[in-house]
Amino acid sequence: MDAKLRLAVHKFSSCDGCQLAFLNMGADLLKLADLVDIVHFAEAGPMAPDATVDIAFVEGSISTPEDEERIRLVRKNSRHLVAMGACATAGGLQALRNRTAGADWIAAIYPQPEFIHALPTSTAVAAHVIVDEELWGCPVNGRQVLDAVRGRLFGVAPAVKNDKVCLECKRQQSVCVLVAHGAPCMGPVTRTGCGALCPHLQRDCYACYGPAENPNTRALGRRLADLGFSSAAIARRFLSINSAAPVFQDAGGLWQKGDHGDA
Amino acid sequence: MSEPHILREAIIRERIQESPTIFTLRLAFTDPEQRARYSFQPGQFNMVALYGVGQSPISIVSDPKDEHLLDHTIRGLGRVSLGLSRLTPGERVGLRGPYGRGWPLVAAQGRNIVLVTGGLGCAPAVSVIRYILRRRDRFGHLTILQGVKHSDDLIWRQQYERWSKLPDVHVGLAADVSAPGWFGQVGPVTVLFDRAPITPGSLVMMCGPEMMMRAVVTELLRRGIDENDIWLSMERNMHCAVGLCGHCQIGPHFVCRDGPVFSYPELKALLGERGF
Amino acid sequence: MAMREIHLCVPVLARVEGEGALDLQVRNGRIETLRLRIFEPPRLFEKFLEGREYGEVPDLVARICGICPVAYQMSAVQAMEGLFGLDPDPWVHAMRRVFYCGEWIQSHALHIHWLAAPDFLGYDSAVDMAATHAEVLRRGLTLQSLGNAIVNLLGGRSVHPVGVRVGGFYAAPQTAEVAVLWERLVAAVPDAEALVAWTAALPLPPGDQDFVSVALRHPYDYPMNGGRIIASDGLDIPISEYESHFAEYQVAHSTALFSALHDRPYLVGPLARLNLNEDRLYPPVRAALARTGIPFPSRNTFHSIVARAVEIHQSLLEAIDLLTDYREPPRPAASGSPRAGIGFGATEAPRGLLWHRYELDSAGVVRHVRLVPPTSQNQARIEEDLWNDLEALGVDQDEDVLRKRAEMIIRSYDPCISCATHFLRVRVGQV
Amino acid sequence: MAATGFLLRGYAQNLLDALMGMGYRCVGPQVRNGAITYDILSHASDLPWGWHDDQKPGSYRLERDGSPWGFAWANGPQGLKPLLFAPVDTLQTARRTEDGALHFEGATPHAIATAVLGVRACDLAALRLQDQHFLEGLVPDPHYAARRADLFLIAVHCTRPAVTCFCASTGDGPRAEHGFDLALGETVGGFLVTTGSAAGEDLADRLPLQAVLPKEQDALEASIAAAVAGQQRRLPSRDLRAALFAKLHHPRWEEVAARCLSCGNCTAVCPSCFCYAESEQPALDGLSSMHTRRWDSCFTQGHSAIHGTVIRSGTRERYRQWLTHKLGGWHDQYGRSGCVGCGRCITWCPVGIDITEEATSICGESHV
Ligand SMILES: Cc1cc2nc3c(=O)[nH]c(=O)nc-3n(C[C@H](O)[C@H](O)[C@H](O)COP(=O)(O)OP(=O)(O)OC[C@H]3O[C@@H](n4cnc5c(N)ncnc54)[C@H](O)[C@@H]3O)c2cc1C
Ligand code: SF4
Ligand code: SF4
Ligand code: SF4
Repeated sequence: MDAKLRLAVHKFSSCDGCQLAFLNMGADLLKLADLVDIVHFAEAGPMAPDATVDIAFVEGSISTPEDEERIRLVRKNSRHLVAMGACATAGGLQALRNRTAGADWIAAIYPQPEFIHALPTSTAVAAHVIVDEELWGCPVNGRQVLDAVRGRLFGVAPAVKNDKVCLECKRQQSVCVLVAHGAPCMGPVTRTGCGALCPHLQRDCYACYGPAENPNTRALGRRLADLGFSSAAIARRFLSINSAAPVFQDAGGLWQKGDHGDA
Repeated sequence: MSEPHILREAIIRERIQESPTIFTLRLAFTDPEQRARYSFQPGQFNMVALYGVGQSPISIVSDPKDEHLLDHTIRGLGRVSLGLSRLTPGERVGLRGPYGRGWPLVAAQGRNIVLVTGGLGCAPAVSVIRYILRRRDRFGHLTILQGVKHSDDLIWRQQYERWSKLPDVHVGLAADVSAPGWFGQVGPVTVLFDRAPITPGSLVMMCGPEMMMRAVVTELLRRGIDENDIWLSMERNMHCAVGLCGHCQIGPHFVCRDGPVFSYPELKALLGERGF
Repeated sequence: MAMREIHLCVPVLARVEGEGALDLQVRNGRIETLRLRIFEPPRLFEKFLEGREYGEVPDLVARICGICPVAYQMSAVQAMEGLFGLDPDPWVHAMRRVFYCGEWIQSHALHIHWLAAPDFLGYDSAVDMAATHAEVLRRGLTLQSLGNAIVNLLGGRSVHPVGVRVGGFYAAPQTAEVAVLWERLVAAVPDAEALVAWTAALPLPPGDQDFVSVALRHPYDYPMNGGRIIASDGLDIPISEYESHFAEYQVAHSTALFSALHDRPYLVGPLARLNLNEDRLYPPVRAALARTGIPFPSRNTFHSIVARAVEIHQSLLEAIDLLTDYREPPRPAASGSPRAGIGFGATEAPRGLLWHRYELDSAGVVRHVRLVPPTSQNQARIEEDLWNDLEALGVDQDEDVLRKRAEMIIRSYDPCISCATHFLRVRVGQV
Repeated sequence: MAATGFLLRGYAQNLLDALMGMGYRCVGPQVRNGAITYDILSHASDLPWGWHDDQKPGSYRLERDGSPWGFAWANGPQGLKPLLFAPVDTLQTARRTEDGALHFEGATPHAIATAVLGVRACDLAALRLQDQHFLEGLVPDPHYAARRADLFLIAVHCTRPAVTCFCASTGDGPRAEHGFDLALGETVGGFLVTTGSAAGEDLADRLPLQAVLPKEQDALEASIAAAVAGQQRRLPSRDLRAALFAKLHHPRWEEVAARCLSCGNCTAVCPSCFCYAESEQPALDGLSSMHTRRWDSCFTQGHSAIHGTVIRSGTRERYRQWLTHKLGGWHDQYGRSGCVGCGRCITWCPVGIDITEEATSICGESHV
């Protein structure tokens, strides 16, 4: 029998919610601990931040000079690096500071900003090192994490999951909240994976899984404008959890300028 | 009711590395009854399943007479095919098939046959070559023209050499880019046409990249081949292989059910049309 | 006694949520410096919230903390509704308590089993305990997953749930799903009761310190999402007066602000809640607690783990109670319109008092936010506890012993560094 | 078609009781989350009495008008499709034993005999198409077949089509002509009942039917005629195959692609669309794996991915695939157009793209 795969979970700037995809998986977590060697996962106990591993899950965005160095080390020590969650794949909600002068904010907020060592931006892991697999979502769920681990155990490439939330919404036979209620649903431009939770609860998707493939942000923005939403409100739909994902960043930027995208 | 999706277990009897990325799996159903029941026509394909990962349509390259062994020559490209490339003899896969309409072997009887293939497009054609060579008296002259992007991509080099020495067989090899020592011609596969006995009345079978096939068809028509005598093997994304899932359509055709081998007139309108 | 210098540095604390560190310097048998260092980079949430419409706030504040998103959502909607003069139906109030019970159960079960228990049983992690304590872990996982299931029922998922809106919920659960969950909850009651006894029987170190407990106090419920702020020193104020009594300050070693009540450190969280609200527990929970023989109020912070088990028991019974004879409401949320002004919200997150203040304009757009999470309130108290406890233990002990003890103390507070650092104030010291 | 009897509105529950007495689980229209959707139905009082729908491209609203009518609405977000071609369906499970051997097992569902109340003519036409696809092809689909086997269909003639409906132009409605066991025509006092099968006659025998008065029959005919006259949309022709394939480079494809979200809602709500994707869900321990199919759409990237390239990478190609298939390729495959004129793809398109308008623009006829 081959040696067990070695697994690490690293945390950067984040809310810890994606790590809970592990800690909330119940009996599967014990099974996982049986199948692989969890060598580093500070929140769960094992500590070996500098160990070399076969698969490293990285939660959080890169937002300090130390983070920049540490992520390079993690990359060097990991055969397969998985960026997990909106912070790691797109910089997270905290990347909203990238749009303004982040350093000024810190100065405005802290009486002694010199104590705070933070970069002016919060960026995705892929902006710093090569990423082998991305799990989008704020937060990712247990299914995504288990599939990633299972894929490594089988030794196969990650499956591509970039369809839109709408398709999953319809498979669940949820009534479209955009069409039936005029809600500003982001499902038509948002990546699948959550299980279309929001429309299932009869509310608009707010794009926490980031952009889907081939998204037509322009057409959706125009539709929201027809429904009576202001340019600023439409801009905020894009500039939220995944504001630094390029597609949303561009769309949000245009609407923020009041540009209706018709030019 | 039969369940068209149900896989059968097959064992890898042998694994042959054909080129750095291409390999052949020699498979046999483990259930003797299934083995006995199974028969196929050249040009048909199987769905080969990598346990827990997925299934891919792969042509059968063996001859139907090699009853107990089903050869599949695969290029390691994506999730399933790269995963398959790591399997070793003795390991198991899932298999279902055979599917689709194979080469027009009845129409081909007594005719001169021209096979034009490009890249790994040669896989579905190999089965028919073997078929013809084993039933030599039923067919006329056989011309085999194979083009590759780079001369290093050529697989089955010895086979081509062996075939080229047979009576009534002409083999031509071309590479867009060649390494030193290349014994074939340089250029697209159509550069082989001048030396090849391509005569009106021949039946042409081809497979390979669609742009290549389109160029070849134009050349064939120019040389007086009847369009009804041109047959092409097509590839599309496929999940069910039985005409249900909708992925493999080219216009009104389901490649899995109506093909993968089509006559040129069936495809004429859409061949090379981007998006179909 | 030999002269000894110790520099103890625990660069990353294991089994705490978020990343923090501890620096300890001892000279001549006395502690010279002791710092709970929180270096997790700030995420500047208060700034992002400015310019957002009130309706977006519940989804955004959830992201401050993956472990207690419900608490953030509940404090936020309370603040908005208070400002708008919106009083949702009893159904909404009941379901919010159910929702919150789910978070308490999942968060406490996670802390007890994954973070704290290995300390008392001599393991490095819960995974290592699996072989010898399989049954305990199974019970813990069952409770944790029940907590998640409760949050899922109303929120779709347990981390950053999507069901909450100002005024109530986006959708009401269907009677059939509630019935299924209800059965599971009832079946777990013996587990919760057994967990109380089990935590009390752990070899918890003794401890006796004088500290001030701070928690909410409700006229008849165990405190969760309503009530006044009280303290064991006699403080009793409405939540809107929080800023007149509690002050924050920045220290060089932490990206989270420290907090003090009348210039003193204080404790928030399960132990503080139980110390101040034992009389609000359900009778069967009080009885189970009495059977442990531990007297409350307690002056031993290691009793926090027992308090967590007690709160799991309480939350489970309360969720069962509130879901008995469940009926779908005519509307899952009350609607109202925004008003300019300042709204306050204070609820009891699993780790303690979570206080919010929002200043909105007349269109309901956020102008200003202040969020005070439990962990930053506990920071000063943790340092004080460490100082007292380690000196009592004797700093001439082996470094390893000191380190283990220090980590154990820190963990018993269940600090959540993610929360702590997402807290930022704009005008420090001007309260 | 003359009705065989009249059922007073007050006896609607008898209809359900009779069906349940015949061993069926009843499924019928009900108001849920702002739309009329099909769900298990035991009480006739749960039918959408007094509700009507207001549909527009990209918009659907329900209104209560206090009328006694139960079926004075056009259609909801789904037809019969999800009942038979399940949105998510496990086809097979695989197990791997320690010696590496693989064991495969089918997962054909045990379907429950179901009666569906309120089926519209367009949905019956779509059912016919789905039957052709799933049952009459190379191999019948056992999952669809199992659910189709014990299906009892109670149709209702449409008397209040939506603005988006155009079944008259496709020849599929608004009157339910065939394919049902029983058909109801709603008028002021109740329902005119027509039987369409032996099972339907059996049901009719169990109902407290009264004789049909000529004026009731006339009223029904008049309202069906009005429903035909009231339809505002139409396709330029019932066979656009040649016209569409001749216009593969029409600039309109580009133009519609700028508006289209490529979200797949049109294909998901279309009662005849049949594409699905298969995938594996291996268990964490690797000892077993489920093989599942899910509704797919020609608007996804995966639909046309091959050898690491995507044949239809842009929305222009995807929309063109949909339209040329639906209105063109189906003629070769199933002998008619794939569109039954239900208008769902118009209403439920989040940006309100209108198939009749696009087809008309591309095929070069003025939009009527
Ligand atoms: C009739 C036919 C015969 C073929 N014969 C051969 C052959 O002999 N040798 C060979 O190397 N290749 C052959 N191919 C191509 C081969 O099937 C695809 O390249 C292969 O499926 C891609 O699989 P993957 O592992 O690379 O991709 P993945 O992305 O891992 O495929 C995953 C799944 O997607 C579907 N899928 C994705 N791409 C394709 C695709 N191009 N075709 C079909 N399904 C797809 C399948 O359901 C598969 O399970 C043939 C294709 C067809 C249609
Ligand atoms: S509710 Fe949202 S996700 Fe669902 S179909 Fe409508 S737009 Fe798409
Ligand atoms: S529907 Fe949208 S916002 Fe809601 S959970 Fe899914 S991706 Fe996130
Ligand atoms: S194409 Fe549109 S109108 Fe036609 S049947 Fe499908 S959903 Fe209905």
